[in-house]
This record gives sequence, C-alpha cells and structure tokens, in this order.
Amino acid sequence: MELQLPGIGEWVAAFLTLCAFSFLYKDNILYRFAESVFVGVSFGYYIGLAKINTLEPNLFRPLFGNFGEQWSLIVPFLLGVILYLRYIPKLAWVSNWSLAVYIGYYIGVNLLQRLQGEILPQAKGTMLPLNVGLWPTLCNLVVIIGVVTVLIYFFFSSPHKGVLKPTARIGIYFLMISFGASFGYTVMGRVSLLIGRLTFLVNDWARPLVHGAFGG
Amino acid sequence: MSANSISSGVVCPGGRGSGGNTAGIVRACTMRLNLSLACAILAGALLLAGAVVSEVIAAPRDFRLDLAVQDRPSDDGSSLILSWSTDPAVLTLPTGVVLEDDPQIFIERKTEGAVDFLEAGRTTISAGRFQDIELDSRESYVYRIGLQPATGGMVYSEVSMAASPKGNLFRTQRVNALVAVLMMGGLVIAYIMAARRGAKLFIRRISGLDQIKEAVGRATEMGRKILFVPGIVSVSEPQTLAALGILGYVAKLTAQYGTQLEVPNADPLTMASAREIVKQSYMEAGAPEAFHEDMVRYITQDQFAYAGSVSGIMVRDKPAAIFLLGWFAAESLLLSETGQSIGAIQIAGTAQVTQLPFFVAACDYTMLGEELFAASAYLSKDPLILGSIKGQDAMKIAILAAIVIGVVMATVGADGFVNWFTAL
Amino acid sequence: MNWAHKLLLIDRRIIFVVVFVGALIPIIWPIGLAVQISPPVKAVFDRVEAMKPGDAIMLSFDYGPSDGPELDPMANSILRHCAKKGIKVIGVSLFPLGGVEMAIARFMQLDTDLKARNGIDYVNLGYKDGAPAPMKAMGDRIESVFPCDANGVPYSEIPVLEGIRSYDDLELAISLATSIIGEWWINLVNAQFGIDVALGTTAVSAPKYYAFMEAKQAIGVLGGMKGGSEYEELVARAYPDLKGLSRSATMGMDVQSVVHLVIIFFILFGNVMFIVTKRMTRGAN
Amino acid sequence: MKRQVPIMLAITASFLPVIAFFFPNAWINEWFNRKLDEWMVIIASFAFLLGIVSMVQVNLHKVRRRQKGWIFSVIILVSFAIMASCGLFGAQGERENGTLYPFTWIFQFIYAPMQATMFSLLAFYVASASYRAFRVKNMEASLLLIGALIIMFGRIPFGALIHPVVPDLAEWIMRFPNAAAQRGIIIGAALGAASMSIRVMVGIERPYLGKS
Repeated sequence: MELQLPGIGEWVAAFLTLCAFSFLYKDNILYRFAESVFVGVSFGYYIGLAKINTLEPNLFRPLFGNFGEQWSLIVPFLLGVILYLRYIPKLAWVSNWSLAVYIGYYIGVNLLQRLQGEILPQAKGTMLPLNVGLWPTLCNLVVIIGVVTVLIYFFFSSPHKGVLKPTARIGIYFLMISFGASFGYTVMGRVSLLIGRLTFLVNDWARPLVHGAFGG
Repeated sequence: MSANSISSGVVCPGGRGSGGNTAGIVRACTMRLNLSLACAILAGALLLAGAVVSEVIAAPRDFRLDLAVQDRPSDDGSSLILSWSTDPAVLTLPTGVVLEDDPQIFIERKTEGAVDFLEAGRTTISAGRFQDIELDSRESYVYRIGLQPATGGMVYSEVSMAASPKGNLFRTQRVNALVAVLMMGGLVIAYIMAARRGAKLFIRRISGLDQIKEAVGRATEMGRKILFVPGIVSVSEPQTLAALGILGYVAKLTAQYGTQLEVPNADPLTMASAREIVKQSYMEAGAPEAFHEDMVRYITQDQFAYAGSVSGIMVRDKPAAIFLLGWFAAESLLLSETGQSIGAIQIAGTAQVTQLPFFVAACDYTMLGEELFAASAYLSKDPLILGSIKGQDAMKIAILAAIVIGVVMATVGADGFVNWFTAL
Repeated sequence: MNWAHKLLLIDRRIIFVVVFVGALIPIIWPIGLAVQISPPVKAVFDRVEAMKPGDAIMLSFDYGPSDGPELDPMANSILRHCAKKGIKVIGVSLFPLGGVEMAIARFMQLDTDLKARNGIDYVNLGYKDGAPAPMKAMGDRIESVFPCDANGVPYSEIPVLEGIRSYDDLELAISLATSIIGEWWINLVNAQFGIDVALGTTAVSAPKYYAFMEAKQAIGVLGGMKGGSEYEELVARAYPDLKGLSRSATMGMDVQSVVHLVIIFFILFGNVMFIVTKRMTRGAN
Repeated sequence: MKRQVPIMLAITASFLPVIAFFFPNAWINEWFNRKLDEWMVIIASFAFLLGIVSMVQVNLHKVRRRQKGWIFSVIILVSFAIMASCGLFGAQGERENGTLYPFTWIFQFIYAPMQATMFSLLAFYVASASYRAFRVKNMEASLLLIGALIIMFGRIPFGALIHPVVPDLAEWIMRFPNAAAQRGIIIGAALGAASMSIRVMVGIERPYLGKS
C-alpha cells in the first residue's frame, strides 16, 4: 500500500488526540484548550446539522417554495420560534406553550412505546413452555425464575419477609450475574475506543510519518 | 371469476389460490358484515354492477394469476392488498411466451369508470402480494398485472374484481395495548388519589437507607466530613429529584449531629435546588447557624473535569462517608474507585443500569434502579411519588400473574393466550 | 499500612502506562487470533444472505465518532455484504451527535472499496431531529420526513428509491446504535410496524439487547467490536474476494485479548492483595 | 393563562398520538399522525438548538467580566462561530471533485478525534477501577466478578484457546440469566416511565412549567 505523508487534517487530529490524552497525567492547559475547541465546534455543528438536514429540506424549502400546499408548516415554525422567547424574561411564559406541545407529544408516544413495545412483548417472551425436552426446559426455567424473582425484588409494597426473602435474594443473584456481564462488556467497549484512537495515531499518522522520514 | 363471492364491497376468493390468508380474508369479510345493512346492500349492488362492467373490460386477457383484492384491515381506508397465486401451475401463459425466473411484474390500477390503466407499482411474481396505498375510499378500483416477456411487448393478466378501500373504526389488533394503557392509567391515578386523600400506603424499607444513619454517625465519631454527589444532570431528571429527596434527609442528620457536609455539583440548576434543600433541612433541624452556602458548590459541567476535581476533594479531605446518588454516566467508576481507595463508607444509587456494576463492586450499599425512587418516596412521603410507586407495584403483580398463567398456557399448548400479547 | 496495602494504592498512572503499552504493541505488530462466531451475529448475517438482489434494507447510523471504533466495522461489513448481494441500502441517521457524518464516511469508504454508486446501489438520506417522530412517519411514507437525500437530491429523482415508500417495502431495518435510539427501533418501529429489526450496538448496551432478542423483538444483535469482527469474518468466508479489504474489528480483537488479559490480571492480583491485607490486619489485631 | 394554557396544550398533545394509535380514521390519521409527526421533526430541531443561546450567553458573560478562564470562553466562541458559519453557508459531505466541504472537514479532523479521545480515556479508568475497587467482599460482589470474568474470557479470541467451551458458556449466560435479569429491569423501568407519562397526561405532573 502506498503510504502518503500525513495531511494537515491528520496533523490537526493527532495534535488534538494527544492533547486529550494529556488529561491522564493531570488536568492541564493543553487539555483545556482542546476541550474548548471541541465544545465550540460541537455547538456550531448542531446549528449546521439542523439547518442542512432538517430546517432547510423539511421546513423552509417546502414552506416558501410551495406555500399553497404546505401552508400548515407555519404551525411548527411558529411553535419552534416561540420556544426561544424563554430568553426574553417578560415573554418567557409564552415559550412554555410550545414546550408543552413538544413534551406532551413525546410523552404520549413514549407511553405506547413502553406499554405496547416493551411490557407486553417482554411479558410474552417470558411465557415459555416447560415441556420441550430437558435442556431447553431448564433454560426456559432459568429465564422464568430470573424474571419473576427480579420483579419480586423490585416489589416495594411488602417487606422482604417469609417466602419473599429467599425469592428476592435469588433476584439479586440474577441481577449480579447480569451486572457482571455488563461489566465485562463495558471493558470491551471502553478498550475499543482506545484501540480506535491508537490505531489512528499509529496507522494514519505515525506510520506514514516514519515511512516518509526514513523512506519506508 | 364467477366463483368469487361478493360480500359488501370486498372480494373474497372462494378458497382458491392463496389459501394461506383465507382466514384473514374471511375475518375481514365478517367484520365488514357488521357494518350497517343498508350500506352493505347499496355497496353490494353498486359493485355487482361494477363487476359486470369489469368482466366486459377484462375480456382480452393473456394469462391467469388468480388475482384477488381485499381491503387492508384496521387502516384509515387508503390502501388495498392485492394477492395472486405464486404457484407455477396456475400461471398459464399464451403459447410462445417465455419468461425468465421470477420475472418483474407491473401492477396496474384504474378507478372503475376510467378507461386507461395506470402503473401502481412494480414487484416480482414471487412476492405474491402487493399493497397499494394512498387510495381514495370513495372510489373503487380494479387491477391487472402486466408482464414483459423476453420476446418484447407486454402481456396482461385477468382484471381483478373491483374493490374500494374501507376505513375502520378501531385497530382491533391493538386491543391488547388499549387494555394495558387503561389498566396502567387506572392503577396509577387511583393510588395517587388515595395517597392524596391521606390513605396509609406501605413501602418497605430499602437496605441502603438503614445505613445512612450509621454512616453519618461514623463520620461524626471520626470528625470527618460527608460528601454527597447528586449525579451530573439537571433537576428535570427524575433520578436527580430522587437524589435530592435523600439529600434532605442526610442534611437533617448532619445538622443534628453537627457533622460537616459537602455537596459538589456538575449542574447549576441542581446546585440551586440542592442548596435550597440543605438550607431548609438545617432550619428544620434547628441549626440554621451551622448552614453556610459553601457547603453546596458548583464545580463544572464537564463530565471528566468534574470527576477529576471531586476525586481531588476525596483524596485531600478523606471524607468518612460518600453518597453517590442520582444520574451517573462513565464518571461513576472514577468516583467510586477513588472513594473506595480512601476507605470511606460509600452508599450509591442510580437507575443507570450500565453504571450499576461499578457501584456494586466498589460501594458498601447500592440502591438498584427503582430502589432509588422508592427510597426517596419512603423518606419524603410525597403522595405523587408514593402513589405512582404503588400503582407500578400493582401493575407488576398483574404482569407476574400474566406470566405465570402464560407459562402454564404455553406448556399445555394453548398459544392463543400467549399470542394475544403481541397481536399485530 | 503494610506493604500489600501500599501496593493496592499505587499511583493510577502506573496502571495507565501498562494499559497503554499493552494496547499499543498488538496494534504495531498484529497477532492474528481466530474469531469465534456466535448465534446472534449469525442470525443477522443469514437474514441478509437469504435476501434477493433488488431487496432493500434500511441502515440507521445512530452513533457518533466516540463509538466509531465499535460500530464502523459493522457498518463496513454490512454495506459490503449488501453491495455483493445487490441489496439496496437506504441509509438514515437519527443520532444528533455526528450520525450523519458517520454515514457519509462509511458510504465514501464503500465507494472506494467496491465502486458502489450513490443513488443507484444505495442512498444516504441524511439526518432528522426528534427520533421517534421520523421513525413513526416513515411507517407511513418515508418521503414525508426525508423529502431529499443528504446532498439535497429530491426523493423522487433517486433511482434506488423507486418502489420504496414505507417500511412495508423493506426487508429489514438495522440500527447501529450507541444510545436509546436502538431501543426505539425495537419498541416503536418493530412493535408498531412489524418490520424485522436487527441491532448493532456498543458493547456497553449489548447485555440489554439480549433480552429484546430473546423475546423475538429483534432478529439478532451485533455486540461491540466482537460482534463487528464476527460479521467481518462471516462476510470474508462467504465472499473470499473481499478478503483484501480492511477488517479493523478483527484486528482490534487482538488488542482486546491483550488488554483484557491485563485487566483480568489486575482484578485477580487486586483481590489477592485485598485478602492478604485483610489477613495481615486481622493478624495484627 | 400562564398556567392553564400550557397544561391544556400538553394534555391535548399527549393524547393525539395515542388516539391515532388506536383509531385509524382517515382524518385522525392525517392530522394526528402524519402531519403531527412531520411537525414534530421541525419543533424538535428548534428545541435541539435551544441550549446554544445559553452557551453563548454564559461564555460572553465570562469574557466580559474577565472571569477565571475567560480565554477558554473566547476559544469556545470563536470555534463555535467558525463551525456555525461553515454549516449555515455551506453543505455537508464531499464535493464533486472528491474534496470535503469545510463543515465535514472540521467534523472529521477536529470534532471526531476530540469526542473519540475523551471517551477513550475510560479504557484507562476501567483498568484502574478493576484493580483498586473490584473486591470479593460478599456474595453479591463475588457473583458479579465471576460473571464478569467468564464474559471477559468468553468474548476475546484468547478465551477459546483456554477451552472451547468458554465462548459457549459466555453466550449461555448472556442468553439466559443475563437476559432474564435485563428483562426484569426493562419491565420495571418501562412501568416507571409509563407511570410518569400518565402523570403528565392527566396534568398531575408538569415538567413544561419549569419547577413545579
């Protein structure tokens, strides 16, 4: 493979990467600098993102280009603009109107997502047959016991006494095994991110640099 | 075509061809029959007339596909479902016409009165099914399928019976969700009302809560401070509110015992609320003079910088007890690790499941998920929180019961009960 | 404070250096360990493999640069797989912090690797705000929320979108998700519209998706870099001519092996020290 | 007016998608479903940008008062202005000739490496937390550790070298005990979220009014 000298982009990215890594030693001015650039750029990015991907194609172009058919887009336009009145203290209360519509809609959608999309199918997923051969039945039993005991552990209306005490304990054990799995996966996830950065530094920046300097 | 039966505007193939969805079609037909009789007779008569007309138009056909049209059930009356036989035995082509494997087909549609067919879409013959959308429920439509043989030109199937899309009143397949919504709503509202009326609602003690007093006591004995971290997000997050509820309780204890308390914040709004709560608690405990604003400080909004400087506080001041309650992200492991290394009693709690492993491993007591909310309800006795926790509990019992019944049903092979939960 | 206790309190930065070196070495000199295939990944691969040329899938880029190392390899190999099979890919993005740019970068990579054509073999429809709203709207008509693609070309003028109006015309939706958006593909899109959904997730959220997969709400899960490396392996086995292309997840798994062993060593060593300390303190008392 | 109108609006807005979900009438579908979804994409876009005003205010304030670290506020504002103008007056992706638009260039070489590196720091923290905080101090912690070790061995290529059953054991844990516990958590969390939704839908809880 032809190795080209790192371009200006790679140099900038490598510098910022090293700045961020310097936080591991201790908080320092290079880290603060890189972080400030990042914060500024990310807010700028949001503006461009919203304008290019949503506001332009979904609002301005249809509204101003085809007002006859798309006049109803005035409603979300107004509701959107009203949101910003919260920065004018005297009119801040008006912005609550569109905030109310916004929150209301998502709350309604969320209710259905949770009940129809999670609780019903997850409950159904636990209704497993217990007559499907020894090993599959055993596996099904593990799932059923796990779900039931965890739900009982999270049951607050009666104290964990009598039969509930050992049941809730089993629930905790299931939770702990699951947290263990979670931990194992978290390690993999975090290490992946490090691999990504080191691969960039080594393969996109340092390696071409070394090859360039010593003629490969 | 005479074998097809017409029932109030829907074409039902009389058991021929697409046998797989006959049950569905019959159900759709029965549903339609439930509509008012007058309407049915009128529409039936109209369509019978239409069928006669289309029979006349359909005359020049090249091959037969057993084309059937039906209304799409539980919709707003803007789509029809076209189905045809994918069985090669049914597909009788005119002599000389050769097709490639699974050829592309052109679905053509016209309103009944119109002269020309218009393309409605393309698919392949093996699909067996096509959904035509954005139709007008006041019109009735006929369909035919076109094929392009390799030899060129176009050959057409028979023309389907006429059908018009019908709007439905209720999506019958979502009745399970309706039951869930009504049940959940009813239970939560009922318990909140009961709590407001002052009904005594029992909630069990949460184990972490019992340890708070002990931790504060130990800090007092050792003469060291207590560090309370209320998560890193704003007060709009329920977990933050729950954490602040517990902060009120902790602050009251430290006021009584005369122990030092420090609350570093990552969010300015949370800081304002936390300061108010601590101040209030000190007044209620009769020690307003012991409160000073520096107890509740704002550090910085940045996740890692915040974690870094709170770890710094831990290492420098060596607090005897550390509370990590609320919404946490990746900084959970930094904070709990440092706390563990200085030997403090740590009480943690979050509903962020991915962060729980770190708390469980590094802290002495951890409130898992919902326990955080229950703990705050237990301490605050706020009827809103108390009532909704009871409502959730009641729903939990219903779900547990359903699961147990479902397991029995699945085992005896009665799948109807199980399948009801996700009827689509 | 005894010696074991002191060892437990060593400066964090020493551990940092060990991890750094452990990760760096296999990157510079790869080991090349074999990848084991797990059923959840196989399920997704088989589903795509069973499709016919001309079928279409939706690939949602719901992640940002911070999870690129985990999810980019999945995107690459799914795109290559689809390109090889002649399956149309409709790219969308619902994650604000960089999703659309991740999609742009992956499609550019596909262009270089396999000479795929924008608008003919695939399309990148870009990003929309407020995820559940566009997800719902696409069940009715994709064009109503995505009137044009990421470059501003109108929906009706894009050849690959011919005949595709809503989820009904798609075989599968795959979300490569870093956050809660992946769950919405399951509890909203799959639950309300019935389209098959597969998930490529960060390792951190993988354990949760197993519950959805076991309840048949998702056809399969690709969990973290491991899931990515498995898909890379499956594609490479099925299409040997793709073997020359980069397989960053498979390479990454080498590093994972080393760093995991380092961390496992730390856990075990830490616990031994912990027990020794406890014994010593008890002895001293 | 200041309180009643938003409460009414929120309750109405929350019921519309629920009504459209159950009742497929053409008019309901058009206005409560199609149009509302299209509108919400736009409103969400405006809402997403709300924080920018505060960010600019806070940083301008810092610079004007010459507060500690004000120079970093200047950096934030300048880089914000550059990126925002690239977005407002440019496009995303690549040009016809294969070069990147400035908006995408800055994203790829400044935003992406910074975001990725800040999160990659966690790999180091996870290692040190594993060493210093993961203790077999009781039954729960021990189970957690055993689960973690099996998954860690089972998920790396090295695990299969120890014994071929290790990856299978990890997969079994994921599919059964783990999935069961996660399911319990999912159901519990969904109940919590649903009850929150219901409280908003009947107007008991009003997050849109600021502090209640």
